[in-house]
Amino acid sequence: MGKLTIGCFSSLVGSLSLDFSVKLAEAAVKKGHTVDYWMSGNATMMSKKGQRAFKDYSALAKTVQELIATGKFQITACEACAEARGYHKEDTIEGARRFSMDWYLASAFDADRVLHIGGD
Amino acid sequence: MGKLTIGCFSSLVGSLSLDFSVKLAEAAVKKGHTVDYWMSGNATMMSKKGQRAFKDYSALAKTVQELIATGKFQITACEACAEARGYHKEDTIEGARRFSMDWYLASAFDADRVLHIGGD
Amino acid sequence: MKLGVIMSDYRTGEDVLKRLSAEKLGIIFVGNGVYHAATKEAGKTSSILEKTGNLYVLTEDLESRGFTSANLDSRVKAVTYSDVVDLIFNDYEKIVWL
Amino acid sequence: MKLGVIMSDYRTGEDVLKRLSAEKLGIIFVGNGVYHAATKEAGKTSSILEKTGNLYVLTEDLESRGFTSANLDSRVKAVTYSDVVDLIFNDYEKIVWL
Amino acid sequence: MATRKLLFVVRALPYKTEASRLGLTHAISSQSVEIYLKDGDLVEASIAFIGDGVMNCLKNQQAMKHYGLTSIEGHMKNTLLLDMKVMVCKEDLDKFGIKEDALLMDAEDIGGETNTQIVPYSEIQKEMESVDHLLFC
Amino acid sequence: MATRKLLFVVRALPYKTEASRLGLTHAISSQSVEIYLKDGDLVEASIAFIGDGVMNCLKNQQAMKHYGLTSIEGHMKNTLLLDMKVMVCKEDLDKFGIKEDALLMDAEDIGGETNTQIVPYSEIQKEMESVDHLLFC
Repeated sequence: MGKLTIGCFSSLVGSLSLDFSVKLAEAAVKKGHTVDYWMSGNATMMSKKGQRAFKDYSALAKTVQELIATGKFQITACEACAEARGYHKEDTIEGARRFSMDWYLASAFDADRVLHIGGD
Repeated sequence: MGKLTIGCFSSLVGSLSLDFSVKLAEAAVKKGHTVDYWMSGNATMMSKKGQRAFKDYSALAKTVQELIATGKFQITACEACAEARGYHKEDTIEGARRFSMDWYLASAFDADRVLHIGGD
Repeated sequence: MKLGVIMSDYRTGEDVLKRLSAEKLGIIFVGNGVYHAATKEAGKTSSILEKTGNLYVLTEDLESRGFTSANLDSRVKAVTYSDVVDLIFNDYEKIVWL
Repeated sequence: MKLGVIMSDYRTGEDVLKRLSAEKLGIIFVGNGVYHAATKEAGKTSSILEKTGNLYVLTEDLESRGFTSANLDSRVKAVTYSDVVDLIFNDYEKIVWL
Repeated sequence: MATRKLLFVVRALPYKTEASRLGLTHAISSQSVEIYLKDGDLVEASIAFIGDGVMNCLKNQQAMKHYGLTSIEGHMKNTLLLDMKVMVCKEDLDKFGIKEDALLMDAEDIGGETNTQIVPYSEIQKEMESVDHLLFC
Repeated sequence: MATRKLLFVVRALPYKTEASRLGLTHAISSQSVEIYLKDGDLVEASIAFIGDGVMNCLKNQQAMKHYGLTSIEGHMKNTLLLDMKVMVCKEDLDKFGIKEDALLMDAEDIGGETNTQIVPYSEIQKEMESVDHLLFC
């Protein structure tokens, strides 16, 4: 079993890139791999507590919570990116953490694979 | 003097499309025009209270507040788009309102010009 | 119609822009659209510059990207936000963002 | 190197992809990248399909856009999220998102 | 008493951004705009799909099945149900080799009476000229 | 004791998205990554600009003056100050007709000793092969 580090940087709520990365993480965890997930840039939108599930938007919060519960999935938001968007510590979904960018690079250190979704 | 309705739909915090639309509104108001500004999709990020100003991010909140104070600028966020992102009524910056999408189309009714920044 | 197109990108939108037709057409390059006005590829200028004689570029966006008016194609006029407001209200009836 | 490219877009990234070279190269079409695998323009298939023999498309994204495997170019193999995980861990050492 | 006409021109591929989805939902909201206007005043929205935007019109989009997400097709159906004018550019369909039977052409199954219109670009151009405002997405 | 090498490959134009900005700031954060690692373990990041990405390297970017926004140039300077390897693809510069004097080539004014390297694509390809992970942005 391996470790996959995913960095999602600028995917939109409303696009399916963020969905892709979460579903990929889910599939990897199901197979017994561990996944570190880094939210940076606009992807920190996923860390915001209290997102209402509409059918017109993908609702990823539930999947993320279930993944956290497996113990094989760590999710961390870039603290500065979150603050810049007005997401403070108390706004963060349960189980998600906030660190500076070096957390992501440290996670890459012992990752078997890194998927950096850097632009779109 | 005319009325300009701007609809900003999916611009990113961190891109300069949102900045463009706010600076254009500012220039229009300075010339005596009135501006209605509609935030939809990811542009509702601009309506979030408590955004911390970093030099790496454009900080538009101050400009928006000054524009509201002129009385020639109305700014409204799409309520569903905001809720989907976890921005509730109490999260909204002062002076900004929240309505359903028909507000935007009603604003277009008596606008002299409409600038719809619909995709990027 | 008098149509003002605000061109905000460099790699997309060209196919749509090329087909637009208007009695009077103006193109205002903003954001990453400024590359159409300030760069060449393999010695060739952007074919968009042949679409109309009314070409403008937003100075603020040009300079933010490290260009000056010295880099501009001679057919393109540098304008400010204030000028863009006037173009929108005085020169064009409909405005499109690409 | 063994390089897996996840191609997520239809209108950008092709210039970068074309120059990548690898001992073993695989391309997985996801998101709007699936149009490379499922459509033609003016009768021509995407030239990306000639880049390698290891071509995959994510079934979920193909079907979300109204296509089925009947629309697929015969060179492209439909895979699931679970298959993509295996491709990432077993077939390629480095993974790139375009 | 006046009517203002808006044309939403969808040029973006579906799903990667919200552009086409939001274009359609905003066009649909023209149906409830009277609450803000004087009696007899109206906003009329029509929709044209051009370029890559024609991909939004394919039927059998399985976004709900795979992502729990309303498909663009679903929104398009609603526009037809509300008798909005929906045009798709013929030349672009031809370019992609898309035949009419691959497109969402009607909303009959939910009681709609209006059909999608496949039209040459020149008709979309005429529509652009006739409306008051253009909203490209 | 091990070193893991990451290569950030910047292919996006600056400003429209945060891709290049975040690529650079994340690369820079490799300098403080040891706090998470065992003694002697290291993460080494290098940066290559290819395709449209070379536009990030132009000097005299006035984003701060016009938008109150740190320029990409400023971040690039920081990478040079920290002695990170910064490569720019020569063929792409040639394609756009960009000469060396238009580029941010050093961070001497803030005490940096490393220079930007203009290299053929083949060298960037070699770097891609030699590192542990590739991060395209």
